[in-house]
This record gives sequence, C-alpha cells and structure tokens, in this order.
Amino acid sequence: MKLLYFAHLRAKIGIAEEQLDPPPGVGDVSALIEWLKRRNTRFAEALREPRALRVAVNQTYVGWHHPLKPGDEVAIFPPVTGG
Amino acid sequence: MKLLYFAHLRAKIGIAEEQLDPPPGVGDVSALIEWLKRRNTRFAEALREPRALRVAVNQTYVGWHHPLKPGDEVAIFPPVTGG
Amino acid sequence: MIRVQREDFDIGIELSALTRGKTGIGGVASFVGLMRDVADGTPIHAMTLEHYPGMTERELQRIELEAQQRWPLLASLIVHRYGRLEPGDRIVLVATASAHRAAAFESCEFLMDYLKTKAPFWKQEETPDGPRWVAAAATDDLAASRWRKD
Amino acid sequence: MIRVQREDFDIGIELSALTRGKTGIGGVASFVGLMRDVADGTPIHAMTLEHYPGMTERELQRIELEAQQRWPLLASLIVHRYGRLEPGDRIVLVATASAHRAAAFESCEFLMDYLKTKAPFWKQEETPDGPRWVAAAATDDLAASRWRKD
Repeated sequence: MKLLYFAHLRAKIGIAEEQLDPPPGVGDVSALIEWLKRRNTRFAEALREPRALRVAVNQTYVGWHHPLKPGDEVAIFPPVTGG
Repeated sequence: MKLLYFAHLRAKIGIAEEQLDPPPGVGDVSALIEWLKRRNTRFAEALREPRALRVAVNQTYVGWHHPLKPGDEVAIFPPVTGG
Repeated sequence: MIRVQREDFDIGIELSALTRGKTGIGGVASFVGLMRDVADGTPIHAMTLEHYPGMTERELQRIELEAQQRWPLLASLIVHRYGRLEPGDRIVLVATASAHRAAAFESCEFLMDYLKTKAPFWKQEETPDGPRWVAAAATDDLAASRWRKD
Repeated sequence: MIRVQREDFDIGIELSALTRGKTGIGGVASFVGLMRDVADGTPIHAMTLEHYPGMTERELQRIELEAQQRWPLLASLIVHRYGRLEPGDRIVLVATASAHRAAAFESCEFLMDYLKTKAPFWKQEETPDGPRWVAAAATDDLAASRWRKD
C-alpha cells in the first residue's frame, strides 16, 4: 500500500510518502488511521483530530468506512485551501 | 429644445435630431409626445405605443410627467438592447 | 472606469491594468459578451450597435458608481463597443475586483443586468431577410429587477 | 479543459483560444484569483501552493464535468497554478461560456466554490512570524453547500 501525506500533515509526520503493508485486521480507512496513530507520537499528534482529516483512495475522496486492499494509494491530508 | 430619436424610432421618423420649440402649453414629456404625434403620420406611427418608448431629458431617464423647459435635450427611444 | 469605443479590447491587458499595484485584490470576476451567429433560429451575418453618445457614458458611470456603493470593490471596469460587429466579435467587457470572490461575482452580474436594461445601446441585426432591430428581452428586465432594494 | 501548471497564464489568450470558432457563444464569465498581500491582518510576503499531482487533475476534471452536466456550456476552462507566488500574482482562472449569460455566471461561481472545497491544493504563507499553513474557511464550505441538490 502506498501512503501519501500532504501540507501540515506531511510536515508533522515528517515524511511525504511511504510504502507499507498494514496487518490483515486493518480493513478500512478508519482502522488504518487508528493503526497509524499507534505507530509513534508524530502520527498520533498529526492524526489526532479526525474532523480535520480528508482521505482519498486511488485519488478519489472516500468516507471513513471505505474498504482498503493491497496496492491502494491512500492519501491523508487536511481540508484543502486552493483557489 | 433639442430632440433626438434613436434606433427604429429614428428609422420610422426619418430624422435623427432636430431643433424645435413646442408651443407654450407643452409643459411635460407626456404633452410633448402627444404634440409630436399630431405633427404627421410618421410621428403618430412611431410614437403610437407609449409602453415601447423611453425618454431621457438632458441624458437622464425621466418619467411621463417630467417637466420640460427651453434648451432641454430630449431623447426618445425604444427599450435598450445593448450588452 | 468606463469606456465606449469602436475598437476591440484585449481582456488580458485590461484586467492586468485594472489590478496592477492593488495587492489587496483577491479576485476579479469578469464577463465578456460575444456576438452570436444565430438569434431566435435566424442566422445573423453581422450586427450594428447604435448608441447615444454622452448619455451612454453617463449611464455606465452611474451604474458603476451604484455597484461601488453596494459592494466593497477595489476596482471595476466597463468597456462597451459600438459600430458594426461580426459573429464571434467581443461586444462588452465588465470586470469587478474585490478582496473576496462573492462580492466580485455578484457585482459583475449586477453590472451586466443593469447595463442590459439601462445603457442606451440598440442592436440592428443583418439577417437573410434584411436588417431587423433586436427587441428588448423580458428576461433582461426580470434579471435586473432582482437587484431592486424594496 | 483543465490545466495544472507552475507558469503564469494570459487571460486574453486563454479566453480567445476557448471561444475561437464557437460562434454560438454569447457570453463568457470568468474569475481570476490573485494573491493578496494581507490575510487576517497579517502581511504576507509570499505563498507556496502544494498540490497532489494526479488527484488534482482528476478532481478538476470531475468538477468541470459536473458543471457541464448542470448547465448548457459551450466551453469551459480551469487553470490552476502551484509553486511559489508573490502578492498580485495570478493563482487560478475559471472561465465558462454559454449562449446566455445566466448559465455562464452560475457555472463559473459553482466551479470556484467546488474548486475551493474539493481540489487538493494547500497554501503555506510566509509571514513576518515565519511560515504558516492557511486554514480552510468555513465560508467556503457554506458557499459550496448551496449547490447541493437535495
């Protein structure tokens, strides 16, 4: 699975992109976020407030219960501020 | 008094502009229109439908009862179609 | 700023000049009216825009001032052409600049609606059956009426 | 048509290319977002726009398609820049063309509202106290929500 972090999430976590395979129990976006938060304090701090997170799977916005599969591109980022 | 006619009013009346002094009884826009209509059939035909006329005195839109004075620039034209 | 002219205009140059040095501007809404090649199902080869020199400028200035009083504009521009035009030609440019986009959009639409019902311009179209004067659209009166403050 | 690019754009050239040969177009509404030199009372020296390559293009295409389905558009364009910008620089151009002006204005505003809440761009501002990430505005969510068809 490819993970991408943007904007101040990227700055807080300290990496922009990583390849990783979460354990089999991590089946949806919500479970992935919880699992990431347990990795270390940087993740725990960056992902603390779920309402301030947006998630896209394979470059499409998804909800909290969207299922995940190996090979997915999962991006986690703050609300957008373009335009 | 300077009179101006525009668009299909001008085409129907056959003149774009004229200098004339209506008789003393012609004190407002409404009276001027009625007086013009009695001049000849071209005017009578062109000014037949009051709702299809717009009037400006000294380059400002005015209503039917706007008073007139010597030296005024009076323009009569159909509803505008610019933009 | 308002201008009534026979010549074409360049939107890029106009908007750059309008906003130059005004770094409080966050957005510029603009509208360009173009000449269509068909009206009410009839092909139109060309069009002549007649206007009332003097009053046209006064009306455009009055409309622009009203927009400036109703919205927090940092710049505004109306350029309207007259004379003979062909399909695809630019007729009018309206642009409004503000710190935020809502004021820019609203005031730009307001200016177009008022210009359509108040600025003394008249269009004569060249059709296969000869010239014809464009009739005022009831939809334009309706569009302008929604800005009235009762 | 959509484009995501580092380079500046010329509005006159963009709009001419957009409407060329399409003589059924009666009006083009457009919006240009510019970088302001102040935000929430703080002077801003410069700004860096980060984006999500790939998803940005997909979202802009999706938003454009939605506008084309909701309004009778004859042409549309979104150009959004990324990278470092300074006050007065152009950030975004949205343009919509239709036979009549109401559809052009509405769809242009719709595109800007959706772009502001959906396109994956993030702004980092350079302030006298150092860099700061721009927070999403609740007013943008509100603006986007009015287009929802319930």
